Amino acid sequence: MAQIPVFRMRRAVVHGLLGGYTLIAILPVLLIIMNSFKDRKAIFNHPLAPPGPATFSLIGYETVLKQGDFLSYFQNSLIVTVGSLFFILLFGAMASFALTEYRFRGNVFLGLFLALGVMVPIRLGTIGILEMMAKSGLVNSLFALILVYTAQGLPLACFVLSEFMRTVSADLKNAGRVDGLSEYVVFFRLVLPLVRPAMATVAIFSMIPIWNDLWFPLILAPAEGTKTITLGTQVFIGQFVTNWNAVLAALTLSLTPALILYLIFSRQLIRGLTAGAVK
Amino acid sequence: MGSLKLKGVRKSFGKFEAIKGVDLDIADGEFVVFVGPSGCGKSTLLRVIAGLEEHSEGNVEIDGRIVDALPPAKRGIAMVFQTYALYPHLSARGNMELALKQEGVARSDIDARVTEASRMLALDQLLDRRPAELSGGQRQRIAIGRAVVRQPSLFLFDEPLSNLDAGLRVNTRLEIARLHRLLKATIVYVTHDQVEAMTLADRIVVLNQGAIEQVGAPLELYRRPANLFVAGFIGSPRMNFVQGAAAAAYGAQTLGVRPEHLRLMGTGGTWQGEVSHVEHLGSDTFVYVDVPQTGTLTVRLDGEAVAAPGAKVSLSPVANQLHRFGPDGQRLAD
Amino acid sequence: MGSLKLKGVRKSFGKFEAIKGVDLDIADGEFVVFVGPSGCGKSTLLRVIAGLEEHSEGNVEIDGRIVDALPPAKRGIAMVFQTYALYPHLSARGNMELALKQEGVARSDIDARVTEASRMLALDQLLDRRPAELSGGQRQRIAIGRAVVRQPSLFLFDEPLSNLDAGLRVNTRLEIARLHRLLKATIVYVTHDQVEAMTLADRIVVLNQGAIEQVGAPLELYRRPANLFVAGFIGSPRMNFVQGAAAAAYGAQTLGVRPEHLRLMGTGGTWQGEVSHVEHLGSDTFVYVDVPQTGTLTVRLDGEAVAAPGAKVSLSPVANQLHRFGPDGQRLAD
Amino acid sequence: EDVTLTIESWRNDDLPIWQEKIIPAFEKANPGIKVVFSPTAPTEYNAALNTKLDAGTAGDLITCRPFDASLELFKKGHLTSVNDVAGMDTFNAVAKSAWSTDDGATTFCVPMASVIHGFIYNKDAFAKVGVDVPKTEEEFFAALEKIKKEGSYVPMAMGTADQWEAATMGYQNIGPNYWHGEDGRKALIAGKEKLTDADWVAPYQTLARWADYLGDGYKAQTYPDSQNMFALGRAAIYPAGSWDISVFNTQAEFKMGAFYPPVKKEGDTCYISDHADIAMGANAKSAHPEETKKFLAWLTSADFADIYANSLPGFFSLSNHEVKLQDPLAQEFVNWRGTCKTTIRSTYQILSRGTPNLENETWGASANVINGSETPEAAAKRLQDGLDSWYKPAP
Amino acid sequence: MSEPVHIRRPRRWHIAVFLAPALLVYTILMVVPLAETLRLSLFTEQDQVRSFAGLSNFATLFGDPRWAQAFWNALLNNIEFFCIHMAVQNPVGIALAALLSVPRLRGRAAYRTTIFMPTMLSFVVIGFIWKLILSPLWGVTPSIMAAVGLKWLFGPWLGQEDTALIAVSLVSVWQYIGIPMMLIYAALLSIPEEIIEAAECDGLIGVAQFWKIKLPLIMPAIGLISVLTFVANFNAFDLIYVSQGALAGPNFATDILGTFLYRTFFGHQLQLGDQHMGATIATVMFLIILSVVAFYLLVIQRRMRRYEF
Ligand SMILES: Nc1ncnc2c1ncn2[C@@H]1O[C@H](COP(=O)(O)OP(=O)(O)OP(=O)(O)O)[C@@H](O)[C@H]1O
Ligand SMILES: Nc1ncnc2c1ncn2[C@@H]1O[C@H](COP(=O)(O)OP(=O)(O)OP(=O)(O)O)[C@@H](O)[C@H]1O
Ligand SMILES: [Mg+2]
Ligand SMILES: [Mg+2]
Repeated sequence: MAQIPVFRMRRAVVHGLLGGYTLIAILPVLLIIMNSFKDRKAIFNHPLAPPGPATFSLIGYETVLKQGDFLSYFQNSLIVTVGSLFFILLFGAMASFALTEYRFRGNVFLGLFLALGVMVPIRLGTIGILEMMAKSGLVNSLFALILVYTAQGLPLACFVLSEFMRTVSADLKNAGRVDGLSEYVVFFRLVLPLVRPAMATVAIFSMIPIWNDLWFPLILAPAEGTKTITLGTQVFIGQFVTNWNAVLAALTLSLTPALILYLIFSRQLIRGLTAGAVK
Repeated sequence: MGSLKLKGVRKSFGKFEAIKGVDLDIADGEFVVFVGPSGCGKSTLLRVIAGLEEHSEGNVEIDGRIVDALPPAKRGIAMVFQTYALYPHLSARGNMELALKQEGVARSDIDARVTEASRMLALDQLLDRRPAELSGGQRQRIAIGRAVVRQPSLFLFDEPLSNLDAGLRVNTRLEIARLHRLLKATIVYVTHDQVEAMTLADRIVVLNQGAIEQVGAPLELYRRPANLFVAGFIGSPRMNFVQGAAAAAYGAQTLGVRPEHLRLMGTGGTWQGEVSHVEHLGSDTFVYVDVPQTGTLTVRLDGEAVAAPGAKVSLSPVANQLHRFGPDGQRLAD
Repeated sequence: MGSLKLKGVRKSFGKFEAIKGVDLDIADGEFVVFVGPSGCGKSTLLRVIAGLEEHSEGNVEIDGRIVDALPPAKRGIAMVFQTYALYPHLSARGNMELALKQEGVARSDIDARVTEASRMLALDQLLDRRPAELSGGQRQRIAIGRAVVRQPSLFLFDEPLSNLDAGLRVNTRLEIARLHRLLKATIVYVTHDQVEAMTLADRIVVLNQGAIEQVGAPLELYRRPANLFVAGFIGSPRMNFVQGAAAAAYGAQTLGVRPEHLRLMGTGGTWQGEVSHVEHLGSDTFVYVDVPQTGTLTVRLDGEAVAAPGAKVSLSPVANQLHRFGPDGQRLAD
Repeated sequence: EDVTLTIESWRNDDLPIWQEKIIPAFEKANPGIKVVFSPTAPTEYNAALNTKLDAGTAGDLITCRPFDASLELFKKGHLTSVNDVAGMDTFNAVAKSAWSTDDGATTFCVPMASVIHGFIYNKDAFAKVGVDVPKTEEEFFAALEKIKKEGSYVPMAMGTADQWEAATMGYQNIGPNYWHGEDGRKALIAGKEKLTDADWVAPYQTLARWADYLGDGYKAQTYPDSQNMFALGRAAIYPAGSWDISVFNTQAEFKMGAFYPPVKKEGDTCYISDHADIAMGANAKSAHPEETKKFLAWLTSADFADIYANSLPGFFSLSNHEVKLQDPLAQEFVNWRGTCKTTIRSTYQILSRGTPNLENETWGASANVINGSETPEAAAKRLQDGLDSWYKPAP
Repeated sequence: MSEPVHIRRPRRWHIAVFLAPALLVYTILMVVPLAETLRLSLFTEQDQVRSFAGLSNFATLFGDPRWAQAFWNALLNNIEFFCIHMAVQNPVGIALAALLSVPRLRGRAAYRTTIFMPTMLSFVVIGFIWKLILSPLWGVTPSIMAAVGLKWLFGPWLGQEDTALIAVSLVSVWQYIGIPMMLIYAALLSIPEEIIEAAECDGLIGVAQFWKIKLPLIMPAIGLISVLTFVANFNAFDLIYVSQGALAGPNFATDILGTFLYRTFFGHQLQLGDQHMGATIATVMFLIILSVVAFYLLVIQRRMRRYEF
């Protein structure tokens, strides 16, 4: 049987609209990546043309890679991001479990207290944080960054995770309790595995500001050995501001890892977001 | 081991009192079924026994020990939930083993117990599957297996069959009955299914609005319901209630007659009426008869009885199967 | 208006064929019930009729018009979903009116239809409440009302009562029967409840694995099931199947006897066995008898029959109520 | 064991030069001391540095912005006095003034370089269009007009998007000719002249006329855009800071020349902005004060002056060592020191101490005037009002 | 029968154990430093001596015409910034989500992934990319617009006072649209299929279905997104800082509270940082955000109907 024509028409329109916006979303990024492989003249004279044999050039990448240790920057970023995410997820999940699972005095207050964190930019507390880190000798260590990002990420993580924690079947937890499992075992062995998709969601939302942050790496860990990739890129952009080959190459180098990480997480993200929906 | 005693147990949710003072003694090895309309507090009471809900007043005693302050894990009970509540990320075996591992039971012992339980419940083929890969009936059996391996003195079941389809329900029901015979454990079982309650229970506890209406053996409740509520609740189709003159004739405020205890005849019966609707089930026929001044009476006839809507009929109750209730709704002495 | 014809309808989900060629004629005003085990394709077929699912082959004809390419709204149907699917943000009235408004029906006409439907379903008091403020049974009535106001030629019901509790279920069932008599509309009704199917249907369609096993009036299916599948599916408790020598004695591969058609006697019956389990329902007693070489046979006895596990008993089938099936599982001529 | 000194700087552009030339030279002369150049993007520098100093985690050596930003650091005790650093006598008082207390008694940073403003032009373009290097304002605008008419070049490469470009390359570049360099600047500080005086409004009026000769969409044109525009040979004239020289040297494929800001009338004295821009001080909390001092002392040496000026053409040494510049364009800029009177940017000393900040306000005013969103008179009045609101010149 | 006895339950230490790590890290590293900073709004500094000033900093902020003018300008711009997000980001995000949730859509994952991508990029990159793209010099936008015959519409948007804020807001919208899209998409998916099918049967399809059925049902999600957008917008700073500089040009046309605060707190170029006034602005911002969030939580969210499906 033929498809119902109304459906077919509708779908064509839908694809048209979605495709259109997808172009808007992706074109600027493609433009940067594309031009980073062209020579200087071509970048300026034919910005919209893809690199051809005549215009292909890797000079930008040569310039950039010669200057800094991108690999080590990338590694630092990775350690900081993954480390912070680990603590955000662990601590956030524990706290939101306590807040949603148990009724106790101060429960509501603590929930609100945690929410305050999203209302003031944490940057303002920099001096206090830096003094604290200096006192504990953590300056220029990736651990300092991990701590700060953990604190910064917790409010949102608790907020989102609480929503998901509520959806874990009470019977399931009770079954565990009746089975003789302690609260810790219930949390770690039963609840945590079940909110994994939600954790992925929180991971993505928390990852963005961490990976892209410039300020705290600059203040807390600017040393060459602890420099993150965003900070590294920023230095390049400053340094080669007129050398567009280098700038475009640096931009491309810095956005690719973020995109790769995102692609890895995105499947989980969708599952997390829609976990409640598709049972 | 396995006796249970409730003393003046009350439970409030905020202002709302869900359990209004329940006293109950359950002997070791007994199979007790809680029935009652939806929202009457069956689950709440079961959860109080399990320790999942803190009761507001009274005591729960298991094996002669007051367990009010003990967390569920320490009460020596096992519970099977209506939703199965299997751990979705663990295999059937993992589900059964988790509690034992956590208790630190020796590996060999764990294996022995799981093997024993899975033999008993015919789960051998399923042990490595995850819950998502199992049918409803299989899941239910795993849930029971998970309870069994812990060798508790007291089993709590909360409507374990309500999610199953008709065929499975019958099978699993028989399996639970067999299990009870085999393990000789005490079982408290919540259901709202007539057939389950009647066929499984040693004693049935009828709850209504948080209080016990009657406790007794199934046939005792069927034969001598203590009040209108129990009379209406036990038995399917529901008991017919006749009031007014017709009841007064028998010296009662309300007269109860079960559909299976009404005889249908052409003329000369106690009540005259007109057939309003007939339902043929093959094995039975339900005839709905409109009796003026009395209302619609349901008559259950065996097999494929012939009765057409509109026909004038006469009805008689079977003599010694009448239930008489006083103005307070309580049963009158026979 | 209201006739429905399915011609060679097939529906695949990817590789899996959910409907494997269904031909069916439903006359105007008929009440047809689809039954079958879970996953047999009942809902899928209903959804194909509604146009919610595109079928892969064949034609659907409503009122003699092929509607394959029409969207659901244009097919002149109304559907009542298992989950009610009420619009949670609209009042009961809003739920009923929405489709009419969308069609551009005049205000006065809308009011008239809603008033009429709510009178019929006794919804007057509920019109301004939202679904969340209604009980399950009330919600179901609103869902039916929403279908009724559209005055469709064809009603589709997908297990409308499966979410209700026992008491409500009986009432709503009676209401649907009344509705059918009143509106004289064509109804296609999906259920897996025996009682609903038997009591409501003009004709029952038994589906199995995407294909029709048998179509017929309820009592016809009960009396003369066309094959083993239908025999086992219609009737509760399930029909007993006897194979081997016992069946051969009747010239059949398999012999089917319904539990209500077995007579229990001390000695001298056709089969000898031992009572393994007895279930007392009050109104009935189910006796499970282990017969060597044949398996367990279920016997349904009226009232409170006395039978103790372990007793040696003898069983005889009622003579003209035997069902004989050949090696292919098909019914043998009587 | 080696001591490691860290330098805080906003000059991330200079990273390779420090790493490849300056630091090796120092380390060779001073074994046992290692130096790390750790620059921050200019936009973040002040905020990051202040935070780190407050928390005590800043590097040993601090690159000093001129005037108040550094003075404040000294007042807070973050910087130490460099009066006792060997070789400070190679700088004259003017050079030191940008990093000394108001009374001139204490200097807290060792001056490194100054930058000079002027115009760089595309010699090929001038030849093609047939214009000569303008000496007076009239000639300047005539040349612009001619280039515009001819059509193959954008007359002047400058944008207002970044604001500071308009103020620094525009207002501060041509202004000294109107307010007579140091005379005007000092009079302003003393309160004897006002920004609303004709001499101070005039540069804005001239600036407003530039709008006609800038590229399409100059309002969204950023500083790198302007650099690229000129370097790619699309523009004829580039209002420059001398630091641009090194960029253009590597990128431009045409011959370049430079001229100082044209004067009003033939024969007028010309003034140029020779602005003390960069210096280096010692973090008071440094763990290695000795080594830090050593490094500062080295900054006063002829060696350093030579390396720095030649590896960063356009940054001119403030010391009195003779430095031979290899870059002809840079040499051209330096030569103006002989022809014209020099001054520093008018807003830097004292006048940007309060809120509103005159320097920041000047950025906005310059951009607005070119964009046409504010008249020169209104802009000047706004600046003077702002200044009056907090600045009371010493009587 | 013996009287019932009352037995106390043991303390639930595990609650504290679950909460402790998060509360400790959060309090020590976030709440304390921030409170410390906000406290500065009550102090002032003269010649390196800090002294208590009561509310005088607030008096300055609102009373001194220069401060007040800058503050109101930033606040109004911020409101405009927020309004543009509400008017563009959220409707378009909702529309995209609605399109994505069309049943049996091919390539759904690819669309979703791609549209979310800009959200993953850093401000530095985004600011730079869009400056390049909108730059009249590089000419990408003019040539694209010329291709569709709209060249005459092109202008140096980021540099004109009347367009700069809109342009920057739209770039921000471009960056963040993935978030409302994803959240609404999830909300739409959680509407039971059968309600949608009931609507199909009732003749509500396409746009009518969206307006009359889906939209009312996802209202809570929209409310949540609005609040999140508000909080994010009133904390925003980076994008404008990167693309328009600390002075948020042209002529402060793109100055929002975040940039105003940053400039004041940390200083800029020759302007010295003023922690006390900065803290004052931060406190005012905090109060604005807090009051809106509280209003949402206490008034709007409570009135909003949530539907259990
Ligand atoms: N956590 C709770 N908060 C408030 N009221 C509750 C809570 N749990 C149960 N109730 C109320 O207590 C009463 C008893 O609930 P319970 O779950 O025990 O009923 P039930 O007999 O198990 O019903 P069902 O047969 O529907 O499962 C109900 O009226 C219910 O609304
Ligand atoms: N969208 C789908 N994609 C793939 N398979 C499907 C889909 N919908 C249904 N099926 C399969 O088609 C078969 C028939 O499903 P259907 O829902 O019609 O069963 P049913 O008879 O209504 O069962 P139940 O009584 O459980 O409602 C099932 O095996 C089901 O798994
Ligand atoms: Mg219950
Ligand atoms: Mg179905």
